[in-house]
Amino acid sequence: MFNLALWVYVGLALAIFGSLATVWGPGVKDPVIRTINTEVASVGVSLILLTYNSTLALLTLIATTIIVTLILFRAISRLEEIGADV
Amino acid sequence: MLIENLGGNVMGTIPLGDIVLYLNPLHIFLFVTILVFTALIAISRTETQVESMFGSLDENKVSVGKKEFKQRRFLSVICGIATAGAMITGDLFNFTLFMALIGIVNIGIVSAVKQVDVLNSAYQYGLIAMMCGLPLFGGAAMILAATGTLSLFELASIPASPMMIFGALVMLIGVCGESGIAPFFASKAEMFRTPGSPFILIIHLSSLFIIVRFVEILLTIL
Amino acid sequence: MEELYIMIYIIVFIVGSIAGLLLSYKKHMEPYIISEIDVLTLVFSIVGWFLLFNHGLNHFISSEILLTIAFFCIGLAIGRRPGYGRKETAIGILIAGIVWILTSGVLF
Amino acid sequence: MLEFIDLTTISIALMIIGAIGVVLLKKPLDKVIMVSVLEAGLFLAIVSFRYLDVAFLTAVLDPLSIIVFLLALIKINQVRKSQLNDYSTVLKMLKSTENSEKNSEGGK
Amino acid sequence: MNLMAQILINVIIAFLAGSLLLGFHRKVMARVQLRPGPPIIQYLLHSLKFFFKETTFPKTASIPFYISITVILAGIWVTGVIVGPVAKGSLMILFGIYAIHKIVEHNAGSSSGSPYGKVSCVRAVFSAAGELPLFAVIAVIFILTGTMDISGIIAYQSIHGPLIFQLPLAALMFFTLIVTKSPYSPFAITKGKEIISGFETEHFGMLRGYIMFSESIAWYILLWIFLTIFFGPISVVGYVIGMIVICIITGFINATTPMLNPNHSVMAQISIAVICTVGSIIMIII
Amino acid sequence: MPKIAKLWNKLADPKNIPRLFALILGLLLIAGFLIPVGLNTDQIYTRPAPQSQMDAGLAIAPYDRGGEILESPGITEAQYPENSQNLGWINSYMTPIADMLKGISPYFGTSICASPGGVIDEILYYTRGFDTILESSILMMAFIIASWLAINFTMDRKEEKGKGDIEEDVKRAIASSDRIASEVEMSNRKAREKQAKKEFR
Amino acid sequence: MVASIVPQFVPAFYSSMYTTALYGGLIVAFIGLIGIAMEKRDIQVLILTDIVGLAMLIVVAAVGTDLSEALILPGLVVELAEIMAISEILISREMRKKDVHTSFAPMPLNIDMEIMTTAPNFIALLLIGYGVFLSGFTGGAVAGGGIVIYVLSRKVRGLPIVVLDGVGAISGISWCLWIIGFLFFFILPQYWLLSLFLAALGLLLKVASKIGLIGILMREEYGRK
Repeated sequence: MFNLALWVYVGLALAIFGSLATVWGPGVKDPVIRTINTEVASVGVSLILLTYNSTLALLTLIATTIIVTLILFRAISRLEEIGADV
Repeated sequence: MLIENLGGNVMGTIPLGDIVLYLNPLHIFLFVTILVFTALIAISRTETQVESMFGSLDENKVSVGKKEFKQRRFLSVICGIATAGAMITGDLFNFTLFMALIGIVNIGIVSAVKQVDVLNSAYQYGLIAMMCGLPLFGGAAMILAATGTLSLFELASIPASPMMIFGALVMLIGVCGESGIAPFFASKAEMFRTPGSPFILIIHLSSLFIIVRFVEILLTIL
Repeated sequence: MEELYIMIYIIVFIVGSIAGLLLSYKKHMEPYIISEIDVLTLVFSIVGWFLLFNHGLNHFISSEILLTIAFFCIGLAIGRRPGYGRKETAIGILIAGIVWILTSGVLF
Repeated sequence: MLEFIDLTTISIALMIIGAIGVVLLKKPLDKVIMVSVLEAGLFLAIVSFRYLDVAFLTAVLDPLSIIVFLLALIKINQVRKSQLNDYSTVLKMLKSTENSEKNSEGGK
Repeated sequence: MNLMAQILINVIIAFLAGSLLLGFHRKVMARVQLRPGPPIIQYLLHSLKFFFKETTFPKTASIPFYISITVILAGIWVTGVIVGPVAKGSLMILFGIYAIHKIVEHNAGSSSGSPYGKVSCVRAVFSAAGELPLFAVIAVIFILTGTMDISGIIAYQSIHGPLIFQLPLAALMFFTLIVTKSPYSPFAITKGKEIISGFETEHFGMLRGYIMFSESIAWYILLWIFLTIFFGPISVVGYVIGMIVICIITGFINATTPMLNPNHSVMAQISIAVICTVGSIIMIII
Repeated sequence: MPKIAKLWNKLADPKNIPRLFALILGLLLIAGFLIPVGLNTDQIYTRPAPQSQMDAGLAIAPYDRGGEILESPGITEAQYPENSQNLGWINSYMTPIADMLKGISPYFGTSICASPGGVIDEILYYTRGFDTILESSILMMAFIIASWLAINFTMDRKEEKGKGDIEEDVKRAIASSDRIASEVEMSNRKAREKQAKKEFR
Repeated sequence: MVASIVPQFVPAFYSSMYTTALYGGLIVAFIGLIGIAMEKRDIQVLILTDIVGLAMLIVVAAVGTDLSEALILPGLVVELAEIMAISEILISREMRKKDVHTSFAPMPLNIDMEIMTTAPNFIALLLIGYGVFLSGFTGGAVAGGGIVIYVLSRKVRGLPIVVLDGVGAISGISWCLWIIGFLFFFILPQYWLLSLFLAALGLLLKVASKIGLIGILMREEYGRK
């Protein structure tokens, strides 16, 4: 039907691109931007899980990514409120 | 290598589905010791750190508050049980999970304290523990991919391939980081500057025992 | 069985040392002074080291008993107060060694 | 030409555009929009794999993540703005003493 | 012979011989530093003396642990004697015992509430790294001989000759460990004199007696293992000479070197361990 | 030598440890590119090729492992089948709702197999159940730690009782501003006195 | 048909993609780790460990068996829990460090979003219902997400401490349920169906209640005035 390998490659590319962007992307000095950039990598991983037919893991990943983001944002905003330099 | 060569003859197994726990003299020794320590922790009270102060005749007392005490004791007992489990497990992934549990509980034991330095090292150690997810689970997965099994009994009879060695090395790094041996000792050692001797004892005990056990596992699978 | 004898030797040696210590404290109450060779210690030392090295020479008494005596004597000589009993021990080892070399046939 | 426009190509294109957009755009709110493009791509991919239930859940959870992003961004923006505005010295001092009282209550 | 009797005899031998060796070690150090030094049996007399002294407990101590830790220490070293000279069992158990010894150092230091003990406790954690050479040594030996049992290693050596000729670097690594464990060693950061007696500072009377009792057994066992796994089957005389020689060497080293900073001590041991492990593995492969 | 000593001293700072660990781990992982890797195809718990079940139109793709509900066990290749007596039964089981869903559409395989029954549950609960015990314990411990910290420290529970927060805040602010004003005045006076002393000397 | 449903060996697709996927995972891990090694600020490192966790998922998933998926599922939830605990430690550390300057109460937020008033009830209900249907780790995560969004969007400031304790108790009891279920599997194999449900529901309740806890933590973060 369609090329499965292509999906894996796209997933890996997204994961690598996303992680690169998270580490060295533009403006990542700001933790908010960095956290949003992790989303790209996580979509890449989702794609890999999808291609490998690990759909349950995919579901869990999607659900947990949101919550992880929430936790990270909480930490970021709390720290900024405190005025901590970390 | 054969399992019999390492810790003495296998004395028995506890099958729980695919996860088979097994006992040999080494395991029994470690298992019993850790349980003795855990029992002692459960009944002991904490010490009070006393230091004299500069410039006066006063003394500075640091002790563990009651709420904190309960929380930390609970986590220490869990840590002891987890270590005891890690001593007798016969499954690679199970072992890494025990390690992860020990890691998070170790952080928890010191997270309840008030000293900023201790919290700082607990945080740094926590970062390592999180990163250790990759080498531990990833290493186990690599060994699984290379051999098709996670059971130590099966792994013992499979000759080592380069990929297995690599997976084991990655796991070794993970164990080193998680148990805080050199050169990663600082983050763990600084956590010990807080009162609550019985609780921080279990942190150290678990990491040392994990190393002993992991050396055995390493030699078994290679 | 060997371990039992080893234990006995060690215990005897320790008892000898303690006895030697007590003896020398009784003899020399003063702070440390360089003294001449003490004859009694010398005798013990020579007997002890001689028996230790050459217990095989005799065939009448079992070597374990001889060794026990030897260790007691050695302990008595070595276990003196700091500074005492060194020369005696050295002389004892020297004599016992010479006798051992001569009798054991290492040279010939 | 038209044979390229199938579900696969579109979803991959969406994801790649979304990814590049997320990374390159600097403003957080622009990023959030691109994240939704990215997730739309993922949604399409799941649909093209014919997992209806997963797609359904993704459809519910994606807006959720956008809500989370928006909430967090608004909050952080406010925090930053407030820090820029009213962190003049006196207010800071005010705040600090006030909080020291609070902390002494809550820290116990 | 009856097993219990054998264990008992071996424990007594280990205690007495260990005490004498420690006393001798101290004497050697004293002579190197041009002091007369105490008599050789001094260490033994000290340990015995402590059993008859009054025992007191600090008010701040963490009580069950403060007492039981000494008993545990004595217990593990009796186990060590059983596994080592009596049963010639698995090396892994012996190193498990070393791990617990570390724990005891750690907890004896922290359970008293004394700041000196606390510093010693933290340093015990630092120097847990010192156990790494141990594991490296046993791993290397295992790779070469394929067995962990001491009796198996002895059998291997009686066929292939002493291991020290095949694994000189591993022997060096183990010797570093012996230096580490010896009193007044440059690596003995847990018992440095700037923290009084380290973890033992607050243990008096009977408890101290137990600690000293166990320490002498520990020293004896350590030397025994070294001689056994690197010099093959040797006679009693061989053991005696070997132990005395090691005591003299470590005495020389300890008498002439200052104590290292904790970080440096740990990292120095690790560096030696890494170099020697890699070297030994290369030697085995070649 | 002094350089090494400095390096070693740096290792004693907890802040550097995660970075060092990451560096070492990263370098080791790069070594993974040098060794030959390959998947051993003789695995336990194998699964069919991706999308093959979907293409075949199975109702519970991609988790169809055979078997009928409460009649015959599904296929589960465990490591030690002799240790698990009821191997495969969970695999083939479905709840009534799931069974009903199965008839509706072939595209609900994931949710059908996630509800009690299905091969993942077989692995997670039965053959490797001990792992799951540990995982959920890790989860529990992590949350105990987090919630303890939150309750006792990072979360504020004092404020919840009072509804007139703003009024209280204003009062408190006024009071503290008074205090600060007086403090400022005090320090001003002190400074002036100092100045005066200096000048008069 | 039935015999061919599960292949004897790993299908060719997985084994041919293994090397690629593993290398991809290693690259992602490498990037993340080097990023951590170069990063100086603590919060940034925490974000980057997320990337390392994702790399772990790729490496494990690359094996391509049911077992590997079973290993991923709980790993995800554990990663989440650890991030939670560690971020909490970070916050408390900074609070203690800056003891003088900090307020316990987060700044109240003045939000008036349309979506926050209408959608959440429905979405949350949907998610919780679906999560209950799924059961297990996945269901727990999904239902937990529902609880989080519900609590977030509602104006529920001032939840009494009893509720937190209650949530803890629920999760503790459900943990016991799960353990009992697990023991039943081996002690009384004939009751496997019962134990299956015990295990599944226990896990569901546990994960969901724990994740719901996050919502309770967040409510004051994003709670409206």
